[in-house]
Amino acid sequence: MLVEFALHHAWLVPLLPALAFLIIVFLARPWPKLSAFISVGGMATACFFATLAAYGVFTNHQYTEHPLVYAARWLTLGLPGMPELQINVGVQLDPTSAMMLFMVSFIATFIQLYSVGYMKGDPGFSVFFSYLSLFAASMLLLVISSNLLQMFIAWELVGLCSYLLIGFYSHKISAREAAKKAFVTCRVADFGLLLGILGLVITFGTLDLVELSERVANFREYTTFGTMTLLAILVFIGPIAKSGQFPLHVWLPDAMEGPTPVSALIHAATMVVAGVYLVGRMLFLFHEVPVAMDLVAITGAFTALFAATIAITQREIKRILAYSTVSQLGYMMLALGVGSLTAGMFHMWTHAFFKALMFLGAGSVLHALHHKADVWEMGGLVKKMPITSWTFVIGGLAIAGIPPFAGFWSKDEILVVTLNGGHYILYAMAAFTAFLTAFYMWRLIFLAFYGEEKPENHPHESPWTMCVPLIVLAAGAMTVGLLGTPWNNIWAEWIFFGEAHHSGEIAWGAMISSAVIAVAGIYLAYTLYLKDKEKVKVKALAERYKSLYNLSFNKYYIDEMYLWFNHTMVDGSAKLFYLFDIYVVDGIVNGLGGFGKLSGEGLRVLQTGRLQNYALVFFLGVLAIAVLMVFAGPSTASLVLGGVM
Amino acid sequence: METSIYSVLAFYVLAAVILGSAILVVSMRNIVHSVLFLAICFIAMAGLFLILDAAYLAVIQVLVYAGAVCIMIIFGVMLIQRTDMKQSNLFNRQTFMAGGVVALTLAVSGFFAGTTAWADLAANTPVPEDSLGQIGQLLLSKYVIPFEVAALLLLVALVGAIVLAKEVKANVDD
Amino acid sequence: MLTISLTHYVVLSAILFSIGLFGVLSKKNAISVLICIELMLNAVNINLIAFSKYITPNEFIGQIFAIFVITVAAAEVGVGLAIIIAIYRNKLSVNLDEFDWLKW
Amino acid sequence: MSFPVLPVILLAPLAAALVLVFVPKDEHKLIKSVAAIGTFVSMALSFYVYFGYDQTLGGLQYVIRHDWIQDLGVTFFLAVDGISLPMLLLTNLIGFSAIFASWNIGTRPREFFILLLVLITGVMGTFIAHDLFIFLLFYEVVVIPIYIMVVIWGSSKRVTKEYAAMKLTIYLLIGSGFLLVGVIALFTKSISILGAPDMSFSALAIAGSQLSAFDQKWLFALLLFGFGSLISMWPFHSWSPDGYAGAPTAVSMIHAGVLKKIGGYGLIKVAVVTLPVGAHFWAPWMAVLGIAGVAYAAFGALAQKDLKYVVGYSSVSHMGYVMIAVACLDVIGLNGAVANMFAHGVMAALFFSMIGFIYEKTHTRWIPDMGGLAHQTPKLAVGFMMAAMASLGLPGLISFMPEFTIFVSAFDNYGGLAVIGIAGIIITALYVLRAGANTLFGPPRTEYDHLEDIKGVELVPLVVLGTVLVVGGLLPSLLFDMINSGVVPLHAEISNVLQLGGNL
Repeated sequence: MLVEFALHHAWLVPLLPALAFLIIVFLARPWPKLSAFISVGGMATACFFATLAAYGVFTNHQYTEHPLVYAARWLTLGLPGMPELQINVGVQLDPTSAMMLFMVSFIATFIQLYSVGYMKGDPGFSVFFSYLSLFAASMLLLVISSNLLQMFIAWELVGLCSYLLIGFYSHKISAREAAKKAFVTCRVADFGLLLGILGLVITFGTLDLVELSERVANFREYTTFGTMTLLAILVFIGPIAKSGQFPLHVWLPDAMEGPTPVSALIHAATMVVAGVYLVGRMLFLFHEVPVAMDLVAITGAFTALFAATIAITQREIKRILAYSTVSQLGYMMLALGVGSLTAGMFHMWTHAFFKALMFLGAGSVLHALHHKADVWEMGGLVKKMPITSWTFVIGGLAIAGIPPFAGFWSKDEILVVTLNGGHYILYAMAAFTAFLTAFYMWRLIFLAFYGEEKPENHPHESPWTMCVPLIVLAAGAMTVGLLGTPWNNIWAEWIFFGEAHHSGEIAWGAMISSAVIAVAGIYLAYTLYLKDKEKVKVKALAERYKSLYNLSFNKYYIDEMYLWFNHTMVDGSAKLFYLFDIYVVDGIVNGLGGFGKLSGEGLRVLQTGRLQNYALVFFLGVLAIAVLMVFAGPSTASLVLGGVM
Repeated sequence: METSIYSVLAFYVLAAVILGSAILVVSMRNIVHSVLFLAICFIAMAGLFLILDAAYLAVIQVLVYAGAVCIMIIFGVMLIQRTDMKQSNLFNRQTFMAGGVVALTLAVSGFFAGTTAWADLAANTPVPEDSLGQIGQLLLSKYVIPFEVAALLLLVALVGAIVLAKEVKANVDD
Repeated sequence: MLTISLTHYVVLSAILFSIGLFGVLSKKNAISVLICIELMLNAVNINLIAFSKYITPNEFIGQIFAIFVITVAAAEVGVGLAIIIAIYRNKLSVNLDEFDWLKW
Repeated sequence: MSFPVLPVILLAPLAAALVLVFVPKDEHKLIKSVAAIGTFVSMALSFYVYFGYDQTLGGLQYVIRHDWIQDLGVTFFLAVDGISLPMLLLTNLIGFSAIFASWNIGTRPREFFILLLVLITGVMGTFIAHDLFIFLLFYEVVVIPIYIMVVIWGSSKRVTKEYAAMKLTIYLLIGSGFLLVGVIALFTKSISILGAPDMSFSALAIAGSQLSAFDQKWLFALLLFGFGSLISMWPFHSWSPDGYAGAPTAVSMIHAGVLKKIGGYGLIKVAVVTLPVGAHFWAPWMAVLGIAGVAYAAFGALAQKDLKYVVGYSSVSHMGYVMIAVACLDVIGLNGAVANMFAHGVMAALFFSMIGFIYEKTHTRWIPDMGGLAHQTPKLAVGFMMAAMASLGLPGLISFMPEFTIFVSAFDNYGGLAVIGIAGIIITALYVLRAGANTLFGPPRTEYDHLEDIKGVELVPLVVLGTVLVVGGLLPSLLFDMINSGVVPLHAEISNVLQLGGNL
C-alpha cells in the first residue's frame, strides 16, 4: 500500500528537500537548530519514500523491462494538436534510477546528520542546510527525470548548488575562485551537452528518454551514422566535466574548498556521479556508436590512471581523496565504455559509501586538528580518534579492493568486463591504477593515523552526530558489495543494459590478481611510510625522480595551462574586442558626429545673426518663388516646393 | 472713363514728390530729416488717394501716417538718440548687396507690371460717390469679424507697447 | 499717352516698394528700418487702392484692405518702437550692426 | 460596452503624473506614493488582462478602436494579443519596480517621477497600439524623457552623462528616422493596394505581403535598420553600454528591460509580418549580425570593470539571441524571441536595480573597488546573484527556456553558425560570475562595514522581479502558452505568403 504510494508519488522524493529549502530560506533561517531539523527531517522522509520506491521497483520485475513512467506537460510550442516542440517533465523509475534514488537520499541524509555536528557554531549554519537540501533535491530530480531536458535542468541546478556550497566560505578568495572554476568548467562542458541535446531534439523530435531510446534504436532509417557519432560525443562532453574526467577534471580537487560535508556530498553521492549516471542513462545512444563507446572507455581508463599518478604525491588529505574520486570515476566510465551498465553502476554504488565515509572521516580529522590539512603533519591519530580512524581504515580497505569489502567486488567486476571485452590495454591500465590506488590510499592512512603522534596536535574524537554517520557508512562500505558477488549476483539481475549478461562463470584469475595487486599496493605503502620511520627511501625516491615528482605534485601543470589560456587568450581577446568597440565602432559613430559638428561649424559662418542679412536672403527667396510661380506654372511650382503651395 | 489733363498732371507731380521724398527718406544722414521727408511722402500719398477716389483713405492717411506715425517716430528718436544727430542715419555694410537685391526686385516687379494685361482686368465703372458710407456699411456687416479682430489687435499692440517700453524698475522687493 | 492707367500705379508702387526695401536692408538705424517698412506698406496701399478703383470699384475690397493695413501698420509702429526702446535701454544703442542676436 | 481596461492601464501612470504636477515639490513621500499607486494600478490591471486573455480564442482582444485621422487612415487602435501581452505585463512589472528602485532619489523627485511615469506610459503605448501611427507616436514620446532624465539624474563615468544622453537619443532618433522612411514608403504603397489609407497593423500586413519582392527587400532593410538599432543589433549597439552607464537606475531598468524590446517587438509584429519575403531574404544576414552581436558583446562584457558596463554589454549579447531567433522565422524561434525578450527584461531590470542600490550605497560601480559585499548586504547579494544566474541562463530561472527554444530553432536552421552563438553561454558564465564574485564575495572590506542592507520598500524590485524570475522558470508554460497563442497564427500568415510567393 505504502509502497504503491511511494512508487506513484516518487516526485515527492525531490520535492521534500526542495520544500525544506524553501522553508528554511523564508521562515526558519533565524533559528539554526530548527533549520537543521527541517533539513534533516525532510531528507530522512525523502529517504524513507525513496527506500519504499526502490523496494517497490526491486520486488516487481516488470519494472526492469519496462520502466514506470509518468509525466506532465511542461511546455508546448506550436499548434495544440501537432506541437513542434513538447517538453514533458516526469518520473522514470527503473532499477537504475531506484538504486540511485535510494543511494543519494541515504547518503545525503547521513551527510546532513554529520553536518549538524560539523557546522556547529558557523554563522551560516541555516543557509548551509538550505543549500544542502537544495543540492539533494536537484540531484534527486536528476535521478528520476524522464526527460533529457528535465535532466539537464537538474544537472545545472546541481551545478548551481555546488557553486554555492564550494563557495560557502565566500570570504576566502580561494573558495570564491574554486566555486567559479567549478561552475565555469562545468559550463564549458554543458555547452557540449546542450548541443547534444539540441541535436537529439532536432533529429529525433523528442527528449523523453523512453521514446528517445526507441527512436534511436531505429536510427538508420532517418539519420546518418556521422550525425549519431557527433551527437554521442557531444553528449559525452557534459559528463566529462561533471564527473571530473580528463581534461576537465580540474575543478574537482579545488572543490574541497567547501565545507567537508559538501565535499563528501559532491564526491560521493551527488554531483560527480551525475555524469556517470547520464552516460548510463544514455547508453542506448552510445551503444549505437562504437567510436563513442571507445571514447568513453579510453577517457575513463586514462583518467583513472592519470588521477592516481597525481594522488600519490599530494600532501593535503582532502586533495588526495579528491584525486582518488577522479580516479574512481574513471573506473566507472571505463565500465560504461566497455558496455557494462551493471559494473559501472555497481562501482558507483559501492564508491558512494566508502568515499562518503572517507570524506566524512577526513572532515572529522580536520575538525579535530583545526583544519590542518597536510598528512605529513598528522600521525598516530588512531589513539585519540578511534572511531574515525577505524572507519577510515575500513574505507581504505574498501577502496583498495581487499575482499570482502565493497570496493573489491565492484572493481573486480569492472576489471572482468574489461578483460572479457578484449580491451587488454585498458585492463592493464585499470589494474595498474588499482595498485596505485591501494598505495596512495594507504600512504594516507599510514601517515595520518599511524606512526608517531605529533606533539603539537591535540586531537579529540568528534561528537556523536558525526560518528554515527561514520559508523553507518562504514557498515555500508563493508557490506554493500555483497549484492554483487560473483556467486550470488542480485545486482546484475536488476541493473543491466540490453541483456542481463552475467555468465555465472567465476573469473578466479582476475579476482585473485586484483586482490594481490591491492595487497601489493598496501604493502608498498607500508614499507615506505610506516616501517621506514624516517621516510628515507621516500625522500630518496622523490629526489631521484625529481622531475616526475614535480610533474605529479603539480598535477601536470594543467591548472596553470588553463589559467594561462584564460588570462591570455580569453581575456586578451576580450580586451581586443573592447578596444575595437570603443575605438573602431564607437570611432565611426563619434566620427559621424564629429563630421556633423565640423560641417555645422563651417556653415555657422553663414549665420551672421544679423537681422538685415537674414531679411536680404529671405527676400531673395521670395523673389525666387515668385519667379518660379509665374514661369513654371502653379502645378510644377507646387511640386518643386514640396507641396507647400 | 474721362481723364482730365489735371489729374494726369497731378499724378505725375504727386508721384515725383512721393518717390523723391522716399529717396530722401532713405538717403538722409540725419534721422530727423528722414522723418520729415517721410511725412511729406505720406501727405503726397494722401493726394494720390484722392485721385483714386478714396477720399476717406486720404484722410486716414494724413491722420494716421502723417500725423500719428510720424510724430510717434519722432518721439522714438527723441527718446533714444542722444548723440550726434548728423550721423544718426547711416548705411550699413551690405548696402551694395541690398542694392543688387533691390534692383532685382525692381526688375522682376517691373517685368510683371509691364507684362500683365491690366486692361483686361479693368472693370471700367466709376467709383460710387458715397464711398465712405459704403465702406462703413461693409466694415460693420461683411467685414465685421476682421474689423473686431483689428480692434483687438490694436488693443493688444497697445498693451504690448506699454509693457515693452515700460521702465524696468530696480527690483523693489530686494 | 495721357491717360493714367493701373500700370502707372503699379509701377509707382513697385518703385516705392523697392526704395523702402533698400532702406530696410541697408540702414543701420533701427528706427530708420521701421520708417522704411512704413514706406513699403504704403506702396502696398497704393496698389490696393488702385486695384480697388480700377478692378472692383463697387466692392471696396481694396480700400477695406488698405484700412486694415493702416491699422496693422499703426500697431506695428507702436510695438516696434517699444521694442527698439527696450533694446536701447539694454544696449544703449540702436545700431543694427552691433546686434547679432539671431544666432546662439 | 465593457470596461475599457486597456486605456485605463495606459492612462493610470499618466494620471498619476498629472496629479504629481499639483503636489508640492517637497512632499517626497507623497510624490513617490502617488507614482507607486499609478504604476500599481497598471500592473494589477495588466495581470488581470494577462490572465483574462482567452488563449484558445487567440487574436486581438480587449480591442478599443476609434477613428482619428481619417485622411491618413489612422485609428486609435488599442488591443493585445499573445505577443504584446507579455510585453505589456513586463513593462508594468518593471515600471512598478523602477519606482521603488529610485525611491531614494533626492534631487527634484517630482520632476523625476513625472518623467518616469510619462516614460512608462509611452512604452506601454507602443506595446498595445495596433496602429502603426500610434505605435510610432508613442515611441517618439519615449525618447524625450529619457534624454532629460539621463542629463539631469545620470552619472558620468567613462563618458560624461551628457555624451551618453546625446548618443542614446541621437542613435535612437536616427534609427527611428530610417524606420519612418520605411513606414511612410510602406504606407504610400499600401494605399494603392488597399484602396484606402489604413495604418493598422493588420491592414498593412495584408498590403505589405502583396508588394513585389524587390519592394519588400528594401523596405525590410529600412525597418531592420530602424528596429535593429533600437534593439542594439551589432554593429549599431554602441549606444547601449554608454547609455545605460550614464542613465539613472530607473531609466536603465526601463530602457534595458522594455524599451529595447520595442525593437524586437516591432521587428516581429511589424517588419516580419508585413514583409515576409523581405524578412526571408534578410534572415541570414540578421542571423549573422545576431551571432556576431552575441559573441562580440560577450567578449566586450568580459573586459569591463564597471558593473553597469558589464550588464550593458550583456544585454547587447542577449539581444543578439533575439535577432537570431527572429531570423529563424519558425514557430519555435519566434516563441523563443518573444520569451527571451520577456525573460531578459525581468533579469536586466533586476540586475540594474541591484547595481543601482550598490552604487547608491558604496558610491562606486568599479568592480576592483568592491568585494565581500555579500557579508554586509546579504539581500542585495541574493538579488544580484539571482539576476546573474538568470543572465547566464540557469535552468529553473526564467531565461533558460527561452534560450533553449532559441537554440533549438537556431541549431535547426543555421547549424554550425548557431554553435558560435550558443558558445556565448560560456563567456556569459565567465563574465557574470566574475563580476558577481569580485563584487560580492571574497574578504569583506572594512570601509563598507557601515552599509545597510536593502530593506523596506527597497525590497520591492527584488521581490517582484525575483518572483517572476523563479515562477517563470519553474512554470515556463505560463509565459510560453500565451506567446504561442500569438505566434502560431502569425507564423501561419508568414508561411502562407512565403509559400505563395516562393518564386518571387
